[in-house]
Parts: sequence; structure tokens; C-alpha cells
Amino acid sequence: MIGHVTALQGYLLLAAVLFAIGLAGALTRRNAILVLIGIELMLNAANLNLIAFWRYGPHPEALTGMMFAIFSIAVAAAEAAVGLGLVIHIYRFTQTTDLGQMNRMKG
Amino acid sequence: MIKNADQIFVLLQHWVMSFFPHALQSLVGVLLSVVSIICVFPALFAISVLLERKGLGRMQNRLGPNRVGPLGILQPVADGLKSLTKEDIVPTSADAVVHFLAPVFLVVIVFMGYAVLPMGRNMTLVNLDAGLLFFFAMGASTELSVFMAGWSSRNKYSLLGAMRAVAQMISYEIPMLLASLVVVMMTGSMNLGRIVDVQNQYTWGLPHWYIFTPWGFAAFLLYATATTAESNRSPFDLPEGESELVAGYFTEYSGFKFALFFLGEYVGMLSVSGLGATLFLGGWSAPLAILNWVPSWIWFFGKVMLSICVFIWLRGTLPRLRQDQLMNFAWKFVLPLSLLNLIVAGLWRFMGEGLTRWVVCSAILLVAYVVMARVGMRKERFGPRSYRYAE
Amino acid sequence: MFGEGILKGLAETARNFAGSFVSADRLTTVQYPEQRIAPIEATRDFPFLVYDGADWEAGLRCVACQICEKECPPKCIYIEKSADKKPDYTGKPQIYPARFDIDISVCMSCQICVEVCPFEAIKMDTEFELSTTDRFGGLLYDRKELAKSNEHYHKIHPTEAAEVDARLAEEKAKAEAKAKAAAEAAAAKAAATSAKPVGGEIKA
Amino acid sequence: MTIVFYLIAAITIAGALAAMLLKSTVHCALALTIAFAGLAVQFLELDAQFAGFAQILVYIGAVAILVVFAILLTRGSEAPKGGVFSKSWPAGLAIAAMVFAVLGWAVLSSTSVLPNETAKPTVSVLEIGNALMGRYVLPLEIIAVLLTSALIGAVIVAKHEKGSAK
Repeated sequence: MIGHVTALQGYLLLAAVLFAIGLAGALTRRNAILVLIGIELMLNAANLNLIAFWRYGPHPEALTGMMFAIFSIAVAAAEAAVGLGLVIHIYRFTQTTDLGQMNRMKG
Repeated sequence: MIKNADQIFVLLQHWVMSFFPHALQSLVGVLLSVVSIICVFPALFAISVLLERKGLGRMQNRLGPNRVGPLGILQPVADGLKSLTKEDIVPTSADAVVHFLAPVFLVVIVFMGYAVLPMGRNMTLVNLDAGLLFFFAMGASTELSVFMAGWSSRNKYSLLGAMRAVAQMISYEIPMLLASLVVVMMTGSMNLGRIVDVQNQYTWGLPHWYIFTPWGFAAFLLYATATTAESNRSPFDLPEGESELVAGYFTEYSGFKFALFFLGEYVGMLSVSGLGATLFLGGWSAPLAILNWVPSWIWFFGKVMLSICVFIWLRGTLPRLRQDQLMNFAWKFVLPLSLLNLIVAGLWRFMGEGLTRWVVCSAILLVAYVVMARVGMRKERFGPRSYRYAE
Repeated sequence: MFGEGILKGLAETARNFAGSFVSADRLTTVQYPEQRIAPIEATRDFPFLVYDGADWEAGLRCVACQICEKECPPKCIYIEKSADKKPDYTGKPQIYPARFDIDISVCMSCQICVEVCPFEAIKMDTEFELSTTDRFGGLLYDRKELAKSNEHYHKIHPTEAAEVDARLAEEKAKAEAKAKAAAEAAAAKAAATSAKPVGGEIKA
Repeated sequence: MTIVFYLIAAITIAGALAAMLLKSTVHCALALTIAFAGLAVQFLELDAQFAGFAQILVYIGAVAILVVFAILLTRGSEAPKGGVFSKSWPAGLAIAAMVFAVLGWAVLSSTSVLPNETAKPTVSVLEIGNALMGRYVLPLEIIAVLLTSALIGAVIVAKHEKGSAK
């Protein structure tokens, strides 16, 4: 089953594994920052997919895949910044980053 | 004869490669250049340490070290041996793995930055198309090792020092990038070899170096300020401010790990001045057309050692900046000027040949400098600190 | 904030750097063990006891009055009086210190003992290379190690030594004059007593 | 496929797993950096040089430091009282496993449909520049606006109001 997998499928499988790990982390960890780390991992997995398809795609000179990955890196950085800003803001009011205790809408 | 004096190292490399089977030749070639870089730059590090201590001494009316060896030449060897034999104490509460990894990570990353520097005519280890981006990628990841060092020694001083160092390095990284972006904009390519070739032409014997253009000179000054701060040197050496922070993020390091940090800092300084020479001072090109017979790598290493002397000269002169002055200076003075410099470079590009563009560009830059210096910094005029809690 | 301050500073250090190869005043330090800078007149390191003449024990000026011991802020002088007396420079028999120790590891070279000494017996030496391997006994100097001749005093503090000697000589002269006067008075009185029995009848 | 791919893939997966499973949050952040570095090398493997260096510069240079700063600012480096995983961790794990199963099945069963051009594309920075300025100029401007607003937004959100709770 694994033997005759093509190069592209190797990268896609790697991206799928990373995505699953990121998703598992985001779903199971209590600390808000680690959920953000999980999301970062998922985004990176998507980037890997994009570039894998661009590399083995029909006409790579169109640069679509790679440009998309570069834009997604920029967006992910912005998202990480705002996400962590929010986490710090929540921490300032509730003195905790434990997601289990963030069940009140007050504040 | 002149040709192979210039290409002596390349010929040497090919001569050694010829002994190996064809399959291994490229590997051996790369290996040879990597080994040569790893030997040459620590030797330059030793020379610059000696230069620094003797130069600072002379500036302060005293003799530098002259006990070890004639005129103190063997002082770096003595320092090296001392740091090798010193006991390596690791605090018990320290996080051993991260504590050990930090200096290794720093030195590896800093040495990787050398892969793209053109040290002579076709003497570049890897002639990358996006060479400058690779260099800055390596430069950006050294901050992480600084943080790892500061955090893992579980010591308030080192954590404070690490926070200051990382904040300073991040806020001066952007002006450094923008200052070199100007050069990329004008040459149209990120390949460092290409940048040096463009600067390697001569009119009436004078080279086309970028430092002789108004935007190039301004970018060089901004680049020099930003890189002095990036390598935690002279007026910006707040992170290891001996007076208040003991030794900043490498307080808990001793023995060889401390020497590794020391090596990392100096080799980082050498690589950053190497890039400065490549971008603004024409890499390995000779300062005058008639001097072209001198081998090209001599010019590169000459310019690097010259900028090391300027680093030392700055260290002997300027007092240390306070943290808030440092940040104000970065975000409210250096960054706007580098953005303006980008616009001026664009203007320069589309104003065509002739004297007018010289006058206009330098006028804009001078006026901006004066206005920014006078108006912008009036409130913060390095004046008394404003407190948030204590009224 | 234009940066001229930076340029002026850089020029200054450059002048220093270049000057240090050329002019002497730009390079004030010397190679310490080999070359030395002559200590200035008023250098003071650790006290020493002055003695006149050749024999240090007889010529010791100190009369064990212990003022310096009481005045010494870090309390590093230990004196024990002698039982007998010995004649001092004016010939008057004086007590001398049987034991006079100074712990130079405690002494802070403040020169208070020199200022309070009424007999010019203790002065400050300029010798500072006194490191020893033994921290306790080695740095506790006894009478013998502290005693140094007046000539040594003249060598290290010439002007001051000259004033001290002048004052001592003058006191000595005054003391001798007084002694001579006393001697003459005694002789005259003796002569008067021997002459009176003879002269008594004449006047009566 | 080449040995390099397997090696780097193993390092990346190890880094990602460590980032999710380690107890101390700062160790997680450092493991995350290893995962980012592994991915950057994968990008270089796929001859996307510009994306690889951009990944190193943006992620290892900035995002990792941002995460680590956030951890320190919220005192995350002390071990939390309760367990590190939320009470409903089996459900999360099951969902992730299912997602992976679906993805894996989709990838493996579509061997015939997937393109497989092995021609090595040579991409020069000049082409990327032209593409950015030519075909992708609109996304570039939108990204510029987005990054500025994110910059200002993050600063305002995390700023320390004068009057509010210290």
C-alpha cells in the first residue's frame, strides 16, 4: 500500500499528518496559546500542500501555488499576531489562559 | 600572474577536487569552502578581539594587552585556552537541554549566513538567486537563540537581558531590511554576486559604489546604525550592560559556552559588516580602476576589517543608550527615514541622468533628516524618563 | 541631535588613538613591573617607626605614649610599654615600647597616627609591594620590621623630614640650653651655699 | 522518494508532535520552531526557494518569538494545576484521527488523477517580482492593508489601558 506512492502523495500525506497533529493539539490542549500553535501548524500543513501541488502540477511557471503559499504565510503571521494579542488581553482580565475556565461572557 | 593571484583559492579548490572521483568532486568542493570559512572567520574573530582591546586601550591613553607574545599578539590564543580550560558551571535550576542548545544554535545560524557572501571574484559558497533573503532569514533566527539562552538559565538578570536583546534586535531588524531593500530595488536582483557586479564598473577611475549616491549614503548610515544595534554593540549594548545587568543573557554561561556566545557575537558582527561591504562598498571591487590588479578577496577582507575598526571606534566613544531612548530612536527616527529613503531611491530611478536628481534627492534627505532630528525628537530629546506608575 | 556630538566625540577618540603613538601625555601608563613612575612626595602606604643613630633599638623615638594606638580608627596598632627607661635624643630617660605591632592588613593608611604623634616617632612609608603567602603572621609587623632609619625618612619625604629634623634640633637646643641654665643655677646655688657660711659674718 | 524527504519529514512530524504533547509551554514553542524549520527545508526540497526563506524569516524569525513572548507575558511557563489536556481529550483525538483517515484515504485512492510532472521548475526572484507586480498586484495591496490593520489591531488589543485593571 505505501510502497508505490508517488512523490506528490508523499508530501500530501506529510501535510495530512501535520494537519491532524495540529487539529488534535488545538482540540485537546487547555492552554490558549497552544491552541494557537495548533492552528499555526494546520496553516503550515496547508502551505505545504499548496507548494507540493505547484511543484508537481501541470504548469509550474504560472507560480500560482507558490504565490498563494507566500500570501498565506503573510496572513498567518498577521493572524498569529492578533490571536496572541487577544490571548494577552483575555489574560489581563481573567488572569488565566486555561480554556476550561473561560466560560463566562462577563468582562 | 595577476589573474591567478586573484583566483588563487578557486584554483586551489579545483586542484584538490581533481584528486577525487567525478561523483565526489562537487561535494569535496563545497566541503573545502565550508572548512575554509569555518577556519578563516574565527581567525578574523581572534584578530578583531585583539584589535578591539588594543584599540580601546589606545583610545583611553593606555597600552592594550602586550604581555602574551610580542606586542600581545598571542592574547586571543591565551583567551581561547582560558575559556577552554575554565570550568563549565550549569546552574541546577537551569533547563539543561535548552541551556546547552542556545550557543550551539547561535553559532550554527551565524555561520550559515556566510554561505551567500561573495568574498572575491566567483568566491561565493552558494550563489543563491534570493541570497539577501537567505542572509536575513538567518539573521532573524538568531533572536530565538538569544531568548533560549536568557530563559533557560532561570535567572532574572538573564531573562531581563534576553527580553531587552530580543526587543532591540526585532525593532532594528526592520530598518536593516529596508536599508538593504533600497539596494535590491536599484540593482533589480537579490543575488549578492549581481549586486557586486553592478557596483564593479568605473567612470573616470571612480567606482560605481552605492555609497557615493545620496540614497546609498543615507541607506549605508541607516544600515550601519541598525546593524550596530542588531549585533548588540557599542551604543546599543544594553542587553549585556555590565553595570546593571551583570552580563545579560549569557550571565549563567561559563567556560567554552561563554566563548561560543562571544564567538557568535563577533562572527555575527563580521558577517554583517561583510554584507554592508557587499551592498554599499562594492564587495570585492577595487576602490580605484588602476588598483584592479590587487586580488579581489583582499578588498573584501580589507573592507570587513575596516568596518570592524569603525565598530571598535564607536565603542570607544559613545555612551550606552537607555532602553526607552533606544526604542524611540528605532521606531521614530530610523524607521521613518529608511521608508523615506525608499521613496527617494524610486525618485532617483525615474529622474534620469544629470545633476538635478543629485540635488533633489540629497535635498529631500537632508531636509527630512533635519526636520526629523529637530521636530521629531524634541519631546523625547533623550530627556528625562516618563514613568507610568510613579508620578 | 544632528549627530555633530557623535562626530566630535569620534574625533576626540581618534586624536587620542593617533596621539598615543606619538606624544607622551597621550599615553600616561607605563609597563608597571619594568618601568615605574616615581611616587609623588606625599605618597603614603603603611606607617614605620623612625630611629636616630645606628642602633635601631636605642635610637627609637617612640616613647610608648599609646596615643596612636587609641587614635587608630581600625585599631591595628598594639603597644606594650617597657619596664625600664632609656635616654631619648635629648638624653632624658623615657619609656620605650617593648612591643609595637601594626597589622598592615587592617591598616588603611589614613595617617592619623602620624598626625597625633607628639614625638615624630611614626611616619608613612611609600613601600606597597608587601604581599606575603601567610595572611596572618606575615602581615603583623613587629617593632623590628617597622623600625627604619631617619635617613630612609629623608629619602622618601625629604621636605617633611627636613622640617621635622629642624624642629627636633631646635627642641634639643632649647632643652640643652635649659639644662645648661639649670646646671648653672644649680652650680651658682651650690657656690652660693658654700660661700654663704663665709659671707654670713660680714653682712651681719 | 529521496531519503532526504523521509529524514526531514520525520524531524518535522517529531517537532509537531513534541509541540503538541510536551508539558512545558516554552518547550512546545521551541519544538514548534523545529517543525517550522523542517517545513522550510521541505519547501526548499520542492524548489520553492523564495517560499522556504520567507517561511524561515516570517515563522522562525517572528512568529516563534511572538509565541514565546505571549507565553511569558501570560506566565504560561509554570505548569498548570490540572492536567495539560482538557477533560474531553479523547473526543478531540478521535476527530483528528477521523480527519486524518479521510485525508489519507483521499490521497491514496487518487493516485491516477493526481498530476505528476517531474520537470524541475526554475523560479527566479525576478519572475516572482513580476508576478507580484503583474498578476497578483491586487492580493498584494490587500495583504498590505490587512497587515497594517493587523499591526494596529494587535497593538490596540494588547495595549495597556491606563484606567483598566492592572
